Amino acid sequence: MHFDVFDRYHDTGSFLHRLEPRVKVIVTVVFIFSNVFLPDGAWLAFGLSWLFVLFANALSNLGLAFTFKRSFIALPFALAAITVLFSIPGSPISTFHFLFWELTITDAGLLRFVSIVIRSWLSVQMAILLVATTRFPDIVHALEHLRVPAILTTIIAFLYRYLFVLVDEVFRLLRAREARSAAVTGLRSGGSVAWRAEVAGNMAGQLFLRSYERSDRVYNAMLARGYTGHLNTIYPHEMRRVDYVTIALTLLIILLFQLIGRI
Amino acid sequence: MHYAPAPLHIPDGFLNVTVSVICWVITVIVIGVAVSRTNKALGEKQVPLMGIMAAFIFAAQMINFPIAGGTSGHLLGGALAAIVLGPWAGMLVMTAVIAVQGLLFQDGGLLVMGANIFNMGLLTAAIGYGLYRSVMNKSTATKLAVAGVAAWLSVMAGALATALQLWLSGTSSLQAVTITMLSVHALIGIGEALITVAALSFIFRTRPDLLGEGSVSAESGRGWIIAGVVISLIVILLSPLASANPDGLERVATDLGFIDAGQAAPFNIIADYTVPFLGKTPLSTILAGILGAFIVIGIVVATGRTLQKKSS
Amino acid sequence: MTNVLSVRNLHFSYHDHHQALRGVSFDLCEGDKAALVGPNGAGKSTLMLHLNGILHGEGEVIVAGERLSRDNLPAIRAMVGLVFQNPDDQLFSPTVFEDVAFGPLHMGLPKDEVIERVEAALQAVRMSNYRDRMSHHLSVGEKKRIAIATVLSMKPQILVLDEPTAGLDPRARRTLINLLRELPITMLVSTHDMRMVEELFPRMIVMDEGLIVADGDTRRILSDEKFLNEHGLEKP
Amino acid sequence: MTNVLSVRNLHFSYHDHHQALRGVSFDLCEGDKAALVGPNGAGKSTLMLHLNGILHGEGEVIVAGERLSRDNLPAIRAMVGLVFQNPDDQLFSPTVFEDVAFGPLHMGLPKDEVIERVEAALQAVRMSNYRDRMSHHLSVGEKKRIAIATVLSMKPQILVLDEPTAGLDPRARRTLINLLRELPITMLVSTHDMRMVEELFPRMIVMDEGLIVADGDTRRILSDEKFLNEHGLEKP
Ligand SMILES: Nc1ncnc2c1ncn2[C@@H]1O[C@H](COP(=O)(O)OP(=O)(O)OP(=O)(O)O)[C@@H](O)[C@H]1O
Ligand SMILES: Nc1ncnc2c1ncn2[C@@H]1O[C@H](COP(=O)(O)OP(=O)(O)OP(=O)(O)O)[C@@H](O)[C@H]1O
Ligand SMILES: [Mg+2]
Ligand SMILES: [Mg+2]
Repeated sequence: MHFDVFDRYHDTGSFLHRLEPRVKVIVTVVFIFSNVFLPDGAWLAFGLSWLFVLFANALSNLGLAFTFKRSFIALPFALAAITVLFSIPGSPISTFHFLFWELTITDAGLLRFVSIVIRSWLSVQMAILLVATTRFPDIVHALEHLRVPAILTTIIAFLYRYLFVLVDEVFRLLRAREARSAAVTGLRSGGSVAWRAEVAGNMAGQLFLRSYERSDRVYNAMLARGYTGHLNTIYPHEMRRVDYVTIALTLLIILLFQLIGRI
Repeated sequence: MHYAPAPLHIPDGFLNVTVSVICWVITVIVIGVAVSRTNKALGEKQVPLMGIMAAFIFAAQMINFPIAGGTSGHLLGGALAAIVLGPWAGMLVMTAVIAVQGLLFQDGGLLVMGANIFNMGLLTAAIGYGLYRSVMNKSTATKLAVAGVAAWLSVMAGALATALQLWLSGTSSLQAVTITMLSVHALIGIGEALITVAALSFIFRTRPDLLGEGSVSAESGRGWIIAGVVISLIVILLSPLASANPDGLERVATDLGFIDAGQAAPFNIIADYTVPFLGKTPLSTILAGILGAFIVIGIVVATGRTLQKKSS
Repeated sequence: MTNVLSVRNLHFSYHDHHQALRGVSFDLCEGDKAALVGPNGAGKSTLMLHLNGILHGEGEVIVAGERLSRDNLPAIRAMVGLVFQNPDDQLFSPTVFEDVAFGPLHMGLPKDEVIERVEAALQAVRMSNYRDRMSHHLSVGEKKRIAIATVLSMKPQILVLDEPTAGLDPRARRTLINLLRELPITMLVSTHDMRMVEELFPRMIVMDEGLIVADGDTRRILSDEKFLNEHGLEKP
Repeated sequence: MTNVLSVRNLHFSYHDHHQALRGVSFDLCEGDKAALVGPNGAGKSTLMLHLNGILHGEGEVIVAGERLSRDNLPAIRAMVGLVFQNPDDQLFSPTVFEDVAFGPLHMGLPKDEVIERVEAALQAVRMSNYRDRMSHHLSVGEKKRIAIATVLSMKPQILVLDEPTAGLDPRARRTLINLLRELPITMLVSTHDMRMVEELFPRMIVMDEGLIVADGDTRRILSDEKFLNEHGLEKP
């Protein structure tokens, strides 16, 4: 089975794709930081930040709307922020009844709500662009260069490698259960909720055991090829001049957004 | 694709900078300790093991079971990971899982990843392991029952922490967010508990050696029991307070200065966004902004560095 | 003889728009034992997953006169027993008993009948004394037999097996072949084991690139070496 | 011809005190291509894991005149290339290139030579254009070949393969057999595929219950039907 669905990398060989992964990781994080740092209602700065995203999209050859189309993942979470519409004091905009409550939307509440959603929406687009233009193993190497402890990056590297194997395994387990989830007319099928939960737990246990025993075999395979505790890599991952220039420029631009947002 | 983990993954934009940074600092410190402990306690053999266990948690979160009316239950896994792998390794494994979910699938943001790791990785591991460890020498049935309670509580702890962070960031009103978060997760937690218990009993039946005395998970001791029990008590006491009597909590938070620290943006570090000797000019505001940013980044980097040195 | 299974012009594409089935039609009559062969990636497993509604393509799948649809899916699953290639994909419960009992339990049968059916199914694969063993600790050959029992306990009318002999040692393979020969059920078996095909199945269906390229008498097809080579197969 | 591998009176028990090897002795000469056959659980994989020191039993394993011990383990691992049955256990790096480079890198070779060896190994299994692919996106047959390349890049003197053809379709199996025939290395290959044994290996070692029960000319052993039956094997 193939779970390419999990691979968010789209190779176009563009300028962004060729940029050193460290640069992309730093720029993404700083951009997100900047969004969150902008005050509520900094519309001009938000707009400019979006232009920045569009420009990055253009540089990636993925199409201008690439991140836009995928940017609604975080939207459901906006529900968590919906209460600020009513709870922040300000002049009322509209009032309506919901069940037993009388709810009043205030202008300050609206301002805050919209700002929160925009921040989230801008941030997620940048993150999407990062994984679309950088192979995940390169992101992990970048994290290593950025001094994330080796044990953690190694765990992440293994997680990524085995994700596909184990997810396939899960899908096969789910499939096996589905294939035998039969019913005959006249009988109530499906069993009790507790029984269904137990079956799911058994599947998790089964998966655990297989994963555990597989890790033993993988370790053997690594030993067989000379592993002594450290993963070596041959990829150069060097910062070139273009990388330095790019990171300096983009950080300046993001700083500019901050200034514009605060004046 | 049933990729639908519990709605605890906060996206970027929903927590303000102060709360995000504070959570990152706490998380980085705890992870730093976890890194040095696991480096010491476990051989290099454990690294592939933990990587695969992380993939296991990730994959196990996809195992769902129908409850009723189209909803289904599934696993978060923090408690299970800590019970099986020990608390430190469990935390690292959950950190890796949450990092990959955020980085690769945008499931949870990057700036708020510290908070997500804290809520779903650290709290859950502490509760799960702490409570389980307290009955290490009891019968299997007791262990399973306690593991179930711990799993449920761990989900509630994550939900409560998420709610508090959203409130402190000024993203939600306290009462609304705690009530919804806690009631939704009280149900989700039941699924978590059932699956955790069934998975553990499966392991007890097939490979008891992985869970007994002398296994990886049996190494740490009393400190965890205390931590687990204390955090559980906080959850149990704080949940009703937050959802039934938000004014009380609000009062406490104001008295302690939490709300000011949280809700006012971090430029308060520099009063009125101005650098004193430049007066209230635009330049002053600009410089104050830059300074503020550098201070925060500096704190993060410095903490990271020290931890890095400690751990290597 | 009556048709128990008909597939009419079945098309299917995976998410990545790879066309795995491009118009497959065939019938199985009651008591038929047919082999499904073809190179890796021909679409055999994909086809089998349609037969009890795990995948839904365009076209018709008709089981015992009923057209497969969302409504009668559970009923169809009671009629078509699907055994996956890897027994580890089939077995998800801790003990053999629980695994074989899953199907009947899910159907909502009364306890006595569940137990009776489990016993009968284990008897059929000669594994009665394994009922309380952990499936996890069994050898591959034993697991394969249990996997078949998990489906037999549902009393299916059609048995669909995906590569049942892969990875077995010669003795285990022989045991399995004998078991299949003795089972008096309609069956469709996908395999790369051309000697088993020759020995066990009078009828052979050859797939390649999502199409059925031959369907008929096994001996006749196996004697056409040029045809076999064209489709990545080999004479046994 | 010189002995490149000698095993002397090897005993081994797993934790659960199950005796998997009960006194195994044999020699491989330079250029030998030998098959290791026997029923499931005979101890084949266990034996193979001893040959480059992943497991340590009682008895001697001598590679190129050196007795295997803790000190010369890395050197021995460079000489004996072990390929596991399941390629997913073998491939753990994100890309094919990194996986094939893993061995040479850990031997501490200079970068240029690492790259050169990777290219050569991929060439040998005809997978050069796969160097930047992700290992997990490959088909089983492709993974198997990459798994062999990961070991070839270490330029071993002896190749030890655990069931290389299981699960391959006839064409992929044929390609693998041709590859093995062309590789000019001493090799020991465990398998249940008796036709491959007959076709490819002049020498055959039969194990059962932790002992070597026959070692010699393949044709002679394969003609002794009674002996084969006793050890769960079959004439091809
Ligand atoms: N989940 C999936 N997503 C995308 N493509 C898939 C998926 N599963 C299979 N395919 C593709 O569909 C085609 C048919 O696959 P299928 O598994 O049906 O082949 P098969 O005949 O069973 O092969 P094998 O002999 O290897 O089992 C192949 O090209 C395969 O790569
Ligand atoms: N990790 C283990 N722990 C305990 N016992 C084991 C372990 N691995 C193998 N065994 C047992 O040791 C014996 C030899 O196993 P081994 O894997 O070497 O057999 P094999 O000849 O390779 O079989 P197969 O043809 O199935 O691969 C078997 O009885 C098996 O059950
Ligand atoms: Mg198939
Ligand atoms: Mg073996």
